[in-house]
Amino acid sequence: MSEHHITPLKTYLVIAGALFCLTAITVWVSYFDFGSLNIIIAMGVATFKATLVALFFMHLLWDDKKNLTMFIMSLMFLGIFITITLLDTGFRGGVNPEVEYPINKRAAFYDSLPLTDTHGNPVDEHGTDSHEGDEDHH
Amino acid sequence: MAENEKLNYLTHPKGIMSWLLTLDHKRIGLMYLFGGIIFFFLGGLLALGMRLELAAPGNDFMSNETYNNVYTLHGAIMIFLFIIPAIPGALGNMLLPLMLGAKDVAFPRLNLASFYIYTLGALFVVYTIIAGGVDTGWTFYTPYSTTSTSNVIPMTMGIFIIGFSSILTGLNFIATIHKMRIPGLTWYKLPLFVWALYGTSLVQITATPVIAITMVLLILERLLGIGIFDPALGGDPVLYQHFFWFYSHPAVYIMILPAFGIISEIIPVHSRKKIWGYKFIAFSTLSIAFIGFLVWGHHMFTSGQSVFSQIVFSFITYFVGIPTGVKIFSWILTMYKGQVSFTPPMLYALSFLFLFTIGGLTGIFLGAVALDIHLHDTYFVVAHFHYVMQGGTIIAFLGGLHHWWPKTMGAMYNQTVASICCLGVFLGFNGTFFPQFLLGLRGMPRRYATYDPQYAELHNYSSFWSGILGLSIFIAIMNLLWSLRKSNKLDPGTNPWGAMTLEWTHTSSPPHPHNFEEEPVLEHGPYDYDKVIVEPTFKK
Amino acid sequence: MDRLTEYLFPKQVSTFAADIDNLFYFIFYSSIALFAIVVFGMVYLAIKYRFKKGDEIRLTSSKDHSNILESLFFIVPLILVSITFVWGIRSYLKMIIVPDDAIEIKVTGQSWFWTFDYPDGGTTLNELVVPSNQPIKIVLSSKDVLHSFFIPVMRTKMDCLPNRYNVMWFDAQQEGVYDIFCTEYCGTGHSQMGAKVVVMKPAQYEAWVADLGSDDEDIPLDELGAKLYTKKACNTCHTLDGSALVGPSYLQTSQMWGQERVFDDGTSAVIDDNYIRSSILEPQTKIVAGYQGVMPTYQGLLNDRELDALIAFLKSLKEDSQI
Amino acid sequence: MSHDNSSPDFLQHHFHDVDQQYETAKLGMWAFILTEVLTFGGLFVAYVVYRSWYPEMFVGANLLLDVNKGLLNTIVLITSSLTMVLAVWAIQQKKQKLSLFMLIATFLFAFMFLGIKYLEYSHKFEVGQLPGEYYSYMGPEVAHLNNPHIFFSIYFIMTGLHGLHVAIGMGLIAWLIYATAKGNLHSKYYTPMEMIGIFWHLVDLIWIYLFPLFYLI
Repeated sequence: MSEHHITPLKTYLVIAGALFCLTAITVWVSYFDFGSLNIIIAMGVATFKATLVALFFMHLLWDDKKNLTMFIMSLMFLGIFITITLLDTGFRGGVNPEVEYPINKRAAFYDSLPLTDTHGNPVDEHGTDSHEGDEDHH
Repeated sequence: MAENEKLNYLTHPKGIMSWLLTLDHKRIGLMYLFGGIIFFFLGGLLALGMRLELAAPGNDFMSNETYNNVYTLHGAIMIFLFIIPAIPGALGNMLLPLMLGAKDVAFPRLNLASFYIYTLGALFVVYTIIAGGVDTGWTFYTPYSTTSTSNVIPMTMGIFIIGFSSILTGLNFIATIHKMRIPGLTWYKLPLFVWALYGTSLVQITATPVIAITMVLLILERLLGIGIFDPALGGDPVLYQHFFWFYSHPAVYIMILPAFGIISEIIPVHSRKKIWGYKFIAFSTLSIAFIGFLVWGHHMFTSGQSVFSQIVFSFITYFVGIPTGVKIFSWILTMYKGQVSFTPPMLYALSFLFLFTIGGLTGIFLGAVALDIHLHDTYFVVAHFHYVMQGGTIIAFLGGLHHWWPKTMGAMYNQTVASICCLGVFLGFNGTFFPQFLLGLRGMPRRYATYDPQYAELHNYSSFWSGILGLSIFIAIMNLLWSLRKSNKLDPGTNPWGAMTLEWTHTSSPPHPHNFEEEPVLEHGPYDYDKVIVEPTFKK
Repeated sequence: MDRLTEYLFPKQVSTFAADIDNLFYFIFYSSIALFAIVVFGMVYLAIKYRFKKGDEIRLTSSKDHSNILESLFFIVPLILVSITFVWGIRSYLKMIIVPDDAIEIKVTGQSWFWTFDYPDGGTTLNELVVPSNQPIKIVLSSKDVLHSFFIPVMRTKMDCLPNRYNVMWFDAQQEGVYDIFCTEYCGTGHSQMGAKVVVMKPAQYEAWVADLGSDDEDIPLDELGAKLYTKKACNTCHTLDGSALVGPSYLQTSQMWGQERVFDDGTSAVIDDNYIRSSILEPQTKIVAGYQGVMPTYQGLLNDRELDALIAFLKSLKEDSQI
Repeated sequence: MSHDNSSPDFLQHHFHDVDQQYETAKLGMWAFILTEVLTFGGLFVAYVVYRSWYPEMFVGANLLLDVNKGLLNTIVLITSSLTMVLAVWAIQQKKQKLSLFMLIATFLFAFMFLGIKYLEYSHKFEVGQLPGEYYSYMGPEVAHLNNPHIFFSIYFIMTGLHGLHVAIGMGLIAWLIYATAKGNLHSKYYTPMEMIGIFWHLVDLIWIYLFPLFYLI
């Protein structure tokens, strides 16, 4: 039968270069706020990168198409899992609004957590030095 | 045929190590069978214990705590240690390479590893039992499972580990079916059991990783309180149910698809007739496997999931029913203008058709949301899934065991005893579970150790018949083992039923250690009873 | 049909019960028809084409499909399940869309009893009292694990989730006392977590609501205790005959009055009024050796007089006392 | 390759020829990749659901992660993917030594990845940004947000599982280095290297998603 496909070195280097560039782009873009587009852009770039890795580094482009089918199938089932679960979690309050949110939005253990500074050290907010504590992180 | 002096896998090579370290799929299959049967008996004893407690309304035989442990272990053992591994692990391993004309499965070492992973998982379950059991139900719903003081972690670890065994078996079978067929054995010439195993394997590799990660999250929830499933920490118990059923509903098809495969083998062979609608049965296997992934929410109709998902899940649920229904009609029509022999495997297959049809039809009741709200978590559900799991899978498994026993062991069992046991199983099963439909309709909730006296009569009836069911299964399996005694060994010959698939036509019973003395050449399709006459080598 | 319904189902009390039972009958009769075809076909073909003694093994028919039959197998069930689906959803929507004039009652599940909070401030345990011919909106939640609130005669049930509300409703058409079950497994006392729903005439209900919480003032303490024993669901876990259930029997505790009791951490204390009081209000602090610490706190569910009443009742128990 | 009729010692007895063995291994590997994707898939579902429930908390909490370390790790992992693929390329070209060198480079990059991860984790441990109930960080950025511990639970579980895969990958690559150095793998038989390569690229591929999900958006 056939010899295994041997990809030219150049292809690999080009793909790696593209991956680095796309990483740079996605980080650069993240400094701007496009609102809800943020997620779409980030996921779009990630998916493009993932496709490059799968097709070239993982050789799916040249492989038996069964393997590609297997990979696409995994994504399809993941898609099913996410979509159908969201049909529930995204529409709970559809008929009776009181079921939409949890009763307490914040877990009970937060009540006993002291405020901290950015190093995780507790800030005393009730004592005499509470003002100093506040000033610390403003 | 004279004394069979041929080399066979049972006796060659010899020694205990040659079994424990074997890479031979047939020996691994037998070891799976052995393990499965042990847990089948254990799960069965637990079931009889439950029926004994439920024979009367009060706590007459066990306390609430004991009962909760017993029913949890019954469910978990039967599902994870018996039904899921039994048919693919035992019969699948034994037969798949033989049916394909291959020398072994694609990855024999992985196959052995998969068996030992199963054993390791089973040890965790045994440890759980010794350490005092677990009382959460096999579904491990949070937050009960995160707060229960029983041994949730060892049990879920066991399930996590057994999951890997299931995944490895699945991927092994997929690679085997794709790549290990002999030349000329095209997809449409494969026995339908192979198609069934293919569908099963796809479900195994796709769904099982999700139960693995769910069990990890549950363990972490207990250890670290990660707050994903525990409402006290901001988590959502209904999300846990989504995770759990994303695996556990497809797992129903891991359990039932191989049973469909067995029935598709038994009926044409014992009716000596070409199977009705080959392509339909083959593709419906795949479509059921796929649709099975879209309907998990019908286990959650009273959980408080969104109304939108209730409607979607109810809608898709019915699409599983239709291909299954056409399959049943195809099996029945296979007998048309055939030559039907009422051998024990055929009797099991006919019982399967009867019982599974009830199981399937009662599923329609549960798929209708409004009605399910009344029936959910009552004995109606208990009866429904026993009709599917036991009336379907276990009956088919017993039928398959009787069908391939002469091939595997080279010995024929007493057919009269086997037929009587089949009748006992059939009657005992209906006597045990049919009353439970009525209990459910009247509102008897499941997982109750004690109950209101208004339900006593039906419970009592159910308990009585469960004894007959248990006894019949026990004698049926003893009858098989009895056939192995040297003094009364009946030689079935290579092909006692006159079947057409490669495992019957091209190798001795029991098979050669390398399956075939020379590579088989395909001469006819798996069900060509209209073209070729194959004489059975065993006559009563 | 009526006698069959009586045999198969509990009473039809809610407005939508009859509709759901009719949906059941639709599926039931369709299923019987399909099942009859399957079984008849199977038995007929198996017997007609059986392999008789003396038959020759021969080539059999190559017939393996029939377009008409197959489309029939496909279309008939498709029609039946389509009707079932549409019916199921229409009835379901009726079951979840709460009428605007409904009275709202809060139901809280807790291991292992039910608390009912009425709109005007009263509370009952394990006994839900509702007027007939009036939509009742039930807002469910749970204090600990999942429970499920099931009233068979109303044909409705819904899970109780901790930290989240769920909603169901019913409109009872017949006065009477009916069963409530917990149908989501919730641990040791799951099978004892029953309650009753009492459906009254509206006028009677008004009187009952007005009376709620005020009727216990003038009964002697031990009698009030005996009432509370069932009313506050103590009987789910504690017996009066000396046998151990989830918790120790009241009789045993009464007989040990003034003696030392040993706890699971090795400490011990004398059984007296204070011990009983703290066991009811802070059950997790001292757990009797040999039992699991599963009792919920009754802080806020019992006032001082009620606590005294329970203690008096417990002290009064004798070997032969019966409730 | 199949012109080699005398069966080579790496051909297992139940296969007809080398090609069948190679293709079978590859299909098995891809079936395994499918299970891997779905294992992580469960966690992605948890991420998506909680993000949809707590959008502000997620946006607030991801500011606590160190983008620079995440970016560095991304670069390290992509580079290691490149060296891995070059190792396979080199062995196909009969460049045994180059292949060995590339494998060692891959191993070192993997080690570097885990090192950076360690620094990141230890900082989180210090300030109390821990998963679940152990969470104690109430700094001004997150004090007003609901349940940031869930973000950190998902972060630690996903990156932890990913890190576990990196560690397993390192073990496998170490074995490859040994096998290549001994000459067991060569231009006619390098199936294990290619399979482990596919596994390694999957690890990279998952990180490609984890990086923006946790550090950027």
